[in-house]
Amino acid sequence: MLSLANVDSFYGRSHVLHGVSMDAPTGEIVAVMGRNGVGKTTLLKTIMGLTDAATGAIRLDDAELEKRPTFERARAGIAYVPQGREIIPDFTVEENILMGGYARAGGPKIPEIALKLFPYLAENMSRSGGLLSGGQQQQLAIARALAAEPKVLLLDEPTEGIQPNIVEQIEETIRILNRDLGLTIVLVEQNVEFARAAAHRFVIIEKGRVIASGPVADLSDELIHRHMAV
Amino acid sequence: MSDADLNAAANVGTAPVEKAPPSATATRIKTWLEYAGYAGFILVILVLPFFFDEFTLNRFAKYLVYGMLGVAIALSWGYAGILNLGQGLFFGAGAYMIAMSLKLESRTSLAQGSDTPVPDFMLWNAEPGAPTELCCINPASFLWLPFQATWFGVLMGIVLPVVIAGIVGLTIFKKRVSGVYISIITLALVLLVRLVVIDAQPVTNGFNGLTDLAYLTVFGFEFDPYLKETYYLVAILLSLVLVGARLLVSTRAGLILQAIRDDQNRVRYLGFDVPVYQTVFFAISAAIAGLAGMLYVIVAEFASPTFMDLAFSITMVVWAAVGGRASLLGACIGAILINTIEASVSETQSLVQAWQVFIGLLFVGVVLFLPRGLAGLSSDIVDFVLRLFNRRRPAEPRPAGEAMRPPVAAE
Amino acid sequence: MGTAALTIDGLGVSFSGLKAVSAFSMIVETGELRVLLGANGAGKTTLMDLISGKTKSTEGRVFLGDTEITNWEEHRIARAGVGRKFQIPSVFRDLTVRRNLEVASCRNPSVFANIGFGFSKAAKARMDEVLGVIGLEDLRNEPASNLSHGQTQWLELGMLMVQDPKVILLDEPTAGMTQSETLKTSQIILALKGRHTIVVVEHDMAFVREIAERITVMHLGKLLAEGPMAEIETNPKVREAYLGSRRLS
Amino acid sequence: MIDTIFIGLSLASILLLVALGLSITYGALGVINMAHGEMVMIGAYVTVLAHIYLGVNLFFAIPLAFVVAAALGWLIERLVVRRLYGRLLDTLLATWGVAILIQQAVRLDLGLTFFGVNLAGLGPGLQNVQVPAVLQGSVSLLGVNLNVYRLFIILVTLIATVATWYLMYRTSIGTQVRAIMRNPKMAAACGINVKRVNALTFAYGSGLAGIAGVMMSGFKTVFPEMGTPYVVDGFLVVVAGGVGSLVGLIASSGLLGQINGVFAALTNDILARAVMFGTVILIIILRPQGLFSFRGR
Repeated sequence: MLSLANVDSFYGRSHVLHGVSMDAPTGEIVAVMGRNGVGKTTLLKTIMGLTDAATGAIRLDDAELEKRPTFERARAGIAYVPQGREIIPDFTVEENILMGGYARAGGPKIPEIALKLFPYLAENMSRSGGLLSGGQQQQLAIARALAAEPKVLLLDEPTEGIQPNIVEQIEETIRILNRDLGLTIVLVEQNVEFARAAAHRFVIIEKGRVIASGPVADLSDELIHRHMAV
Repeated sequence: MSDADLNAAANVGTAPVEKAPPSATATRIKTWLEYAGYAGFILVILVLPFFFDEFTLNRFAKYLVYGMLGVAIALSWGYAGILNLGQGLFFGAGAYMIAMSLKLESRTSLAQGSDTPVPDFMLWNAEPGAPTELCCINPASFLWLPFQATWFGVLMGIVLPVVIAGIVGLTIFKKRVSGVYISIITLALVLLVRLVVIDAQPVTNGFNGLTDLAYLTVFGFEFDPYLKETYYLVAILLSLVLVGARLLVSTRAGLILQAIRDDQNRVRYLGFDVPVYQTVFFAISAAIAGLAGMLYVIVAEFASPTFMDLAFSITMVVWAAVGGRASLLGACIGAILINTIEASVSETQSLVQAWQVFIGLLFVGVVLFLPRGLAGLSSDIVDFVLRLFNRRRPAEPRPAGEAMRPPVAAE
Repeated sequence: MGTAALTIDGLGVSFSGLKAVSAFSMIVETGELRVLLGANGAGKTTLMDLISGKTKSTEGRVFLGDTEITNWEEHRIARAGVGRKFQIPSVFRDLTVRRNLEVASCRNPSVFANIGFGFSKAAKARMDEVLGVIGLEDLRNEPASNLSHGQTQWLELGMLMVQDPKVILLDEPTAGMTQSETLKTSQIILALKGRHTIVVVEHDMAFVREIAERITVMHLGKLLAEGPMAEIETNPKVREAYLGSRRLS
Repeated sequence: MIDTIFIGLSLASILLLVALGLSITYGALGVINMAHGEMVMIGAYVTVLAHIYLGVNLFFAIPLAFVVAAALGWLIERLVVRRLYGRLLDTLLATWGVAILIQQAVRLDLGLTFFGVNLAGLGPGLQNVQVPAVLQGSVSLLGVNLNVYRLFIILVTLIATVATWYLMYRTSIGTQVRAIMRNPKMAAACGINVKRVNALTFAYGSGLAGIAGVMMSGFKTVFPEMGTPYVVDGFLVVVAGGVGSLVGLIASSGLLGQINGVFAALTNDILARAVMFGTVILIIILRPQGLFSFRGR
């Protein structure tokens, strides 16, 4: 289980997260929700150790991660698919995937599951990442994360800015990864329908604080309208 | 790429430390201390002639010239955020301009068998049977003609650096060339000019530079480098430059300049034409360096392409870094201090070598541990003392006061 | 209705084939406070970049009053009367709060005009007033780098006040703020209202309700809806763009 | 004509050999290593010392110089450069200080002169390296006499460039270096130990400078200050070529080498260098990203 207890996080002098506590039980999908700019991305970056400073406890199973550098967190089993994907445009598809594998115990290796999930990538291993469409890049970013053979997957708005037909595929992929591989997934998502359908638990963030959380069944329309809608 | 991110990532686990704001009284005390620093410095350099002989004063005059270079560097680096690695170009330009005039006034130039003075080296290098008139000894010798008037050389010593800086500045700042690329362009430029000067041997005397110069004569007074008056010339001009530069950075334009250093894009959205501001201050810094070059020729009696060596230009930057890159006075004192110590250890050969080791360690140490230099260190010490003092007394009301906090190191 | 302060006519730009903003038109009346809404990537910040000259447009035109300012250099647009606050607050970190305001209150942009000391009585009074409005009187001699995130945002708003442009563009002025900070920000913005024409990008709906008159909603670089708050709230297209599966084309 | 091109080619290969290591440290780490020239100097002294103390010739000095310079580079990274990542201009100043220290270490026989000890091969004086007989003289090709040592330099540069290309594009460590270059945060999030890779990268770049130094020792006098011009040339080549681009590096050293060669033939060496500097200034002003540059993120 990935758990955060009383985590504060900072960029320079700006204090972005305030006393955030949350749990992502093994094998579950946790949807992190809230409007733009409330700290959802910062939450994932904090778990990964990519903000300027953070206090509080971050644990994955028995490992205490809060003092460890980013690469050790990755090696401890957390993989990160950032907003905007951040694949490396002049790396080939293969290199992009292998890059994720430095967190894997045995070193980089193309993960079978990624090839099965994303046949396009399997057929275009030597293409430059930058030439891929938005949706394909998203698949690539997920494949890169899978190359680490992680326990936990952090996904930041995986369907943002992607063609509608691909959105469904990606949503299906997330379900498969959770159901078939038993991956724990922390998912930042604005699509309420999908969050309700796929997630086990939810967390709503506002102004850097967790203001509601629980099993997804408790995610009422009232909550959504108060904290997410126009 | 940003490796700052990496460092930041490595810092996870510590929360930022909050610092109590300085009281208005503290900032006012610091302002007065800064003024006292300027006044004290100027006083010290003006009273030195009462304690030292002419020979020592001549040496001090050179260090004061280096101090002036420190001011030029701090102005462009600390206040404008432009790290000019080619300051030697402006120093050299100033030096050569006045040296050309002084060369023509020297006795040897008169004794070349021509109606008008001609630089001796020009005839040594001339084709056999070439004319001995300055206009036509070689295809470029006519360039020397206007320097027959001393005022022209002196004027050009400022004008040439300003014109070069103006052209270079407008070109690179309009193109939004920034940061390290400015440093590389200025570095390449000074080396380029150095090579051209060396290569143009018939007009510049190449590697040997211009030696055997006359004293600068103003209204019949000869500035013999070993006269107290010459020392005063340098000391007074340095004082004026220092005070002038300090006043300049506290004008509105100086304030906008510092804003440009902090975030030039934000300044554009306030309606200021950033390249023009940068160019103007770049040119002012060049003018100061040009003036320093001229004074150096007056006290050292030569101009040489070594003024445009890479090592010299970088060394200047390091003087300023040691003194405090963002403090005009600090950079000035840093330059003087390092050169004074260097000269006093240069008596013995092995000490000179050890001194070089020390200089190397100093560069590394200052960058790693004292990025704001001696000025930053003294500012911190003052802060520390004031805080000790404050702790013993109850908190005071905080009326409005002008802060004169030296800006933090700029990249 | 008054006269148009800002007219945007068919504005568009694309980055490597992707249309970030396309054929976008909007008229903002003088003295109006317009809120710009839209999901991530809807093109709001790009639109502000286009208006303020940071990004050059490939189609369409921008007018400030009657003056066309399309694709001018940033400082000329600013001088013409467009002020901007960035999403990531950008102030001069090494300068004190007061000096930040001083930079913004230099009326004459020329270098040589600014080689002089001090500011007019009126300018000083205005700065003191603004310090009061943004609540940073006590911190006037602090370097801006020592301010909290919220204070930095207010300082930038204060700089806009002394800069006194005709049109103010605000990009997420409450991003990263606490509830009470947000409240104060809305008060500052309401204080600006009337004196200036304002365009705000914002996500905090409580804040938007507090300040909004007319709302423009962007989606995928295009205009989706425009109207008063009540109308926008019930607009089905807007609801879907925000909450639904975003399967609009 | 052909000999001018050949001279230009050999000048280009020297530039490339020096710039190769600099390009890696600047491109991958964002460090302007002003001590790079001193690494070249160290390489040259390794050749001198290897001959005196080990009795081996220039060929054996190549791997030795690589190891010595790399080890020194690693040390510099650990002690100085590591604390300065992200502060580009400060790396320039601090490594200038390091450069002075290295020069003094050689000049002062590693400090032993203070104890009255002098080591043969070190000290402030000039040293000369005896080039193996195989590399002396010239061969005739298409009626042109080509200096064998210059050919050897071209060959070594070729090998070093290919090896660097292979290392960067075909090995795991190279992938890590390139990943850090493009996106250090994402690289760390992918489990790459950025600090360790950075140290190795710096060491490799320094090692290449060491090899360059061995090559220089064969046709130039060896002395403690010999490195400074190399760091300047190398750096200008890197910037003109486009940071992080091996193709750009080859192109710019080729271009600048040929310009240098042609102008040296037309005028003299001094003006040729001046023209080269002028070309670099123009390139930076017109194309600040360099001749070639990888597409930004």
